[in-house]
Amino acid sequence: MIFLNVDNPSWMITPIIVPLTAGLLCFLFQRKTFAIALSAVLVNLLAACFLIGQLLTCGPMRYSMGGWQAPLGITLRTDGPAVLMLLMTGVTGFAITLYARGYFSFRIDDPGGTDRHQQQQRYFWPLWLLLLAGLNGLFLSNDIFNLYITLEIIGISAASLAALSGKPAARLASFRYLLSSLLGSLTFLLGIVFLYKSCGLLDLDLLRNLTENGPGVRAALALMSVGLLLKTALVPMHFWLPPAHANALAPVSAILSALVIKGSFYLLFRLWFEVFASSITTEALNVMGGLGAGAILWGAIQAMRQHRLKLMVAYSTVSQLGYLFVAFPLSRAADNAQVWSIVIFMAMAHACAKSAMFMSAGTIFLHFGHDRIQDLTGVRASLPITVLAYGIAGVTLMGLPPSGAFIAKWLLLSWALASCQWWWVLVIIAGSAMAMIYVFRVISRFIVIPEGFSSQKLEFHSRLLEWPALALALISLLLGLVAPWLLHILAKGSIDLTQILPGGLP
Amino acid sequence: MIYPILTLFDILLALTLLWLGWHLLSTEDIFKAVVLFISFGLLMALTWVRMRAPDVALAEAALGAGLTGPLFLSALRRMNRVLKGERRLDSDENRGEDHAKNPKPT
Amino acid sequence: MITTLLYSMTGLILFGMGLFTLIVHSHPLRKILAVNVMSTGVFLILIATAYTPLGQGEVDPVPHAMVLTGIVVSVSVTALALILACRVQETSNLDLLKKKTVPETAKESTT
Amino acid sequence: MPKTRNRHKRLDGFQRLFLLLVVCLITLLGCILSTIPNSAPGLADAVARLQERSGVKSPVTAVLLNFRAYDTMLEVVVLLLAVIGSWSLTKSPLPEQDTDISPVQMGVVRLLAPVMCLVAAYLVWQGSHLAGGAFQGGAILGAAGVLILVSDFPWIRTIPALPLRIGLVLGPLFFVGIALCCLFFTGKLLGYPEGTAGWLILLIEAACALSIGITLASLFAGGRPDNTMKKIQPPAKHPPGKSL
Repeated sequence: MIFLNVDNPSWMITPIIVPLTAGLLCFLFQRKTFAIALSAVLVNLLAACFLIGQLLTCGPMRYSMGGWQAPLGITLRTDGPAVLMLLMTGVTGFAITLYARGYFSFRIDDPGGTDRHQQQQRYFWPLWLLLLAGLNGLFLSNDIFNLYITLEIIGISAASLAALSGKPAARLASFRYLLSSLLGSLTFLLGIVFLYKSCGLLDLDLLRNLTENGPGVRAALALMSVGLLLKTALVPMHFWLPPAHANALAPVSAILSALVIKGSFYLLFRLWFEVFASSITTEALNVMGGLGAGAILWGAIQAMRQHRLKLMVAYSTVSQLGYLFVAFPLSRAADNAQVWSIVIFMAMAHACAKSAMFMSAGTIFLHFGHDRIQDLTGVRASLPITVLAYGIAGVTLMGLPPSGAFIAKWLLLSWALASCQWWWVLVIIAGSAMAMIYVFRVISRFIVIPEGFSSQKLEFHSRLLEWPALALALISLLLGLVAPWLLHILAKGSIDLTQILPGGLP
Repeated sequence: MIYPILTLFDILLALTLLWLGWHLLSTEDIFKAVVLFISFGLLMALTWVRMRAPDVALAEAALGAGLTGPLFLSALRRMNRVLKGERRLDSDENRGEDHAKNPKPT
Repeated sequence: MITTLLYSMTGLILFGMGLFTLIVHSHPLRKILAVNVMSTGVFLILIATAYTPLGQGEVDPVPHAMVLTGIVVSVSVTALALILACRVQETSNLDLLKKKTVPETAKESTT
Repeated sequence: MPKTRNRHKRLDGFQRLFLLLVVCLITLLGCILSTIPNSAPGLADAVARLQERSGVKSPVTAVLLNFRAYDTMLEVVVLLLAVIGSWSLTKSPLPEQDTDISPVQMGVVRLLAPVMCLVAAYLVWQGSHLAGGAFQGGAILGAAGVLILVSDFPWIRTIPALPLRIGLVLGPLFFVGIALCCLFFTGKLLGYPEGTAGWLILLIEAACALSIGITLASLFAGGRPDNTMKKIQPPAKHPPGKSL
C-alpha cells in the first residue's frame, strides 16, 4: 500500500473529497444526514491535523491532479498558511456542525412549523458540506481557474444557505448576496482572462516565477482584487454583508461570518503577497490599508448603533475585517512569514470568536424569541454558559491578551511604530475601544437581572446549543498561548522557491 | 482575397452584438428584453463558430438559447402571476411568526 | 490579430454595459440579464484571446474548456438567481396579499 | 458608443456619475487589453503534445475530462448545488390545470423528445473526436426535459423524489467514484490507468450528461418535487390539507 505512506502528497485531497462525497450522500439519502456530516467534518479535522504533521515532517508539497504537471494540469499544494486555514475550517466547522445539530433539533422539537424546519435541516447539510469542500479546495488549490470554480461553489452554497431561513428579509439579502458574489466572481474571471492573455499560464507557482510585470498583469491583479474585495466585503463594498449575515439561521451566520469571508480574503492575500508580490506598489498597499481603517471605524460605529444583536455581530464582522487589511501597508516593515503570521492569527481568532458569538446570539434568539438588545436583560440567569461564551468571544474581538487577536494587534502596533506610521496605531486603538463599547453594551444587558425576573425557560436546554460556542470562544482566547507553535508551522511551511519545478512537462 | 469580407463580417457581427446587448439591457419591457436575450444567445453561438470554438457554440446554442431563455420566460410568468395576485399558496411559506419575533431592523 | 482585438473590445463593452445595468436598474430580472451579458462579454474576450486564424496553427483549447465550464456555471447560477428572485417577489407581496385575502391565509396557516 | 442615446432623460446624478465611471473603466481596460502583446504562448502546444496520451481525439474534451478533469468535477458539483439551492427555496410551481395542451403540441413533443435524447447520446459519443461532449449532450437532454415539463404531462407530477435525486447525484458521484478508483489503482486522483482513459472518459461523460440533463430540467421546474406524490390536483387555491 504505497499510497498510505505518511509522505504521500495524495493525502491533501482528503479535505476536499471527503466533504464533497458526504455532501452528495447527504443530498441523496436525506436520512442519517447528521451522522454523515459529523463523520465528514471529523475526518476533515483529522485530515487538517494530519496535513500539519505532514508539513512539519516533509515540508511544503505539491500534488498534480491526474499526474499532469503544472502548466496544463491542476496542482494542489500545502504550505503553512494553507494548512492553518484548513485547521481553522476544520475546528470551526466541527463546532458549527455540532451546534447546527442542536439548533435544528431544537427547532424541530418546537411545536408549530415542524415541516419547514425539517426542510431547512434537510438542505442545510448538503449545502454546508459542499461549501466546506469548496473552502478546502480554495485553500489548497494552486491553479487560478480552479480557484474561480471553488469561489463559485462557495458563493452559490453560501447564498443558498443565507436564504435558508425563509424569511422574506433573508431571501432579499440572499439575492443581493448572490448578485454581489456573482459580480465579484465575474470581475475575478475577467482578471483571469487578462492574466491568461498576458502570461498564458494558470498555475500560481509558474505565475510567480514569471518576471513579466506589464500593464496586463497589473490590470489582472486589480480586477481580481476588486472581485475578491467585493466577496470579502471590505468597506465600500460591504453593503450586502450585514443583512445577509444577520437574517440567516444562526449556524449559517456563523459559517458565513467565520469561514466564507476568510476564503476570499485568503485568496486575495495570497495573490498580493505571494504570486504578484513583485507588482505591488506602496500606494496600492496604502489604499488597502486606508480601506481597512475605514472598515474598522465604520463597522464599529455601525455596530454600536444597532438595536439587534445579530446585526450588531454582523457589523462587527465588517469592522474586524478591517484589521486584516491594515496589515497590508505595514507589510513593508516585515518579511513575508511575519505578514502571514499576523493575518493568520487574526483570521483564526476572528473565525472562532465570531462563530461563537453568532452561535450565542442564535441560542439567545431561540430561547427568547427575539434579539432586541434592549430587552435582553437577565439572559445570564437562563443561559449562563452562552453568556460566558459571548463574553469570552468579546474579549477576543477587543483584542485583549491572551487571545490570538491580541498577538495580531500587538504585531500590527509594533510594526506601525517601528515604521513611524502612527496613524494606524490610532485606528487600531480606536477600533479596539469601540469594540469594547459594543461588546460591553450587550454584556451589561445580559448580566443585569431585573427585579421579579424568573428564569423558567430552561426546559429547552440543549447542550449542543451551548458548549460548542463556549469551546470555540475558549479556543479563540487561548490561541495566543499556542502562538509559538503556529509561528513554527508558518515558518516551516514558508514558500521555498527552490521547490518549484521550472515549468516542466512530464 | 477573403480577408476583407471576413473583417466586414466581423465588424457587422460585433456591432449587431453590441446593439442587441444594449437594447436588451435598456428596453422598458422585460419580455422584449428576454426575447432579445435569446436572439443574443443565438448570435453568440454564431460568434463562437466564427472564433473556431464549435464546442462552445454547441453549448451556447443549447444552453443559452434552449434553456436560459425558457428559464427567464418561466420566471417572468411566475412574477407576473404574483403581480396579478394569483399567488400560489405554499404550505412551507413563512407564516409571519418570524415577523412577530423580529421587529423591523432600525 | 485585428479580429482578436475587435472581439475583445466587443466583449469588454458588453461587460461594461452589463455592469452599468446591474448597478443602475432595480428590476431583479434585469439584473440577472445584466449578469448574463457581463459573463458573455468575459467569455468573448477569453475566446478571442485563444483565436488564431485558419491555417495559422491550432486554437488553444484550454480557454474553450474554461468557457464551457463558465457557461454551465453561469446557467446554473442564473437559474438559482431567477428562482430566488421569484421567491423574493412572492414573499415581498405576502403582506399586501394577506390584507386582501384574510380567510385564505387563515386556512393556509392550519397546516 | 450607443450607450447614452436612449436614457438621457431619466438618468439622475448618481447614474450619470456611474456611467462616466464605467465608460472610463472600460476605456482604460480596453487600452490595456490592446497593449498586451500577443506573445503569450498559451497552453495549446502543451495540449497538442500530450494529446495522444489523453485517450481522446478532441482537444477540448481532453482538457475538460483528462488534463483538467478536476475543474470539471467541481463544476458538475456547482450545477448540483444550484439544484439543491433551488430545492431548499421552494416547491416546484409547475402543476397547473389551466394549461390545456393542443394535440399538435403533444405530438410534437412525443416526436421531438426521443429525437433530442438520441441527439444528446450522439453528442456525448462524438465528444471524443469532434465537438460535443457531456455538457452539450446534457444541455440537449435538459432541453428535452424542459419540453416535456412545458407540455405538462400528468406523469411528471408523480415522479417520486428519490429516483430524481439519484439521477441528479449520479453524475457527480460517479465522477468522484472514478476519481477515487484511479487513486486506488494508479496512485493519482483522476489519473486514468494506461489505455483505459478513453472508456472511462466516455463513461463519465455519459453519467454526467444524464445528470446535467436532469439538473437543468429540475432547475427549469423551479423547485423541489412535492414529496406527497399525490398532487394530481393543482395546488393553487385548494386547502393544503389535501396535499399532505
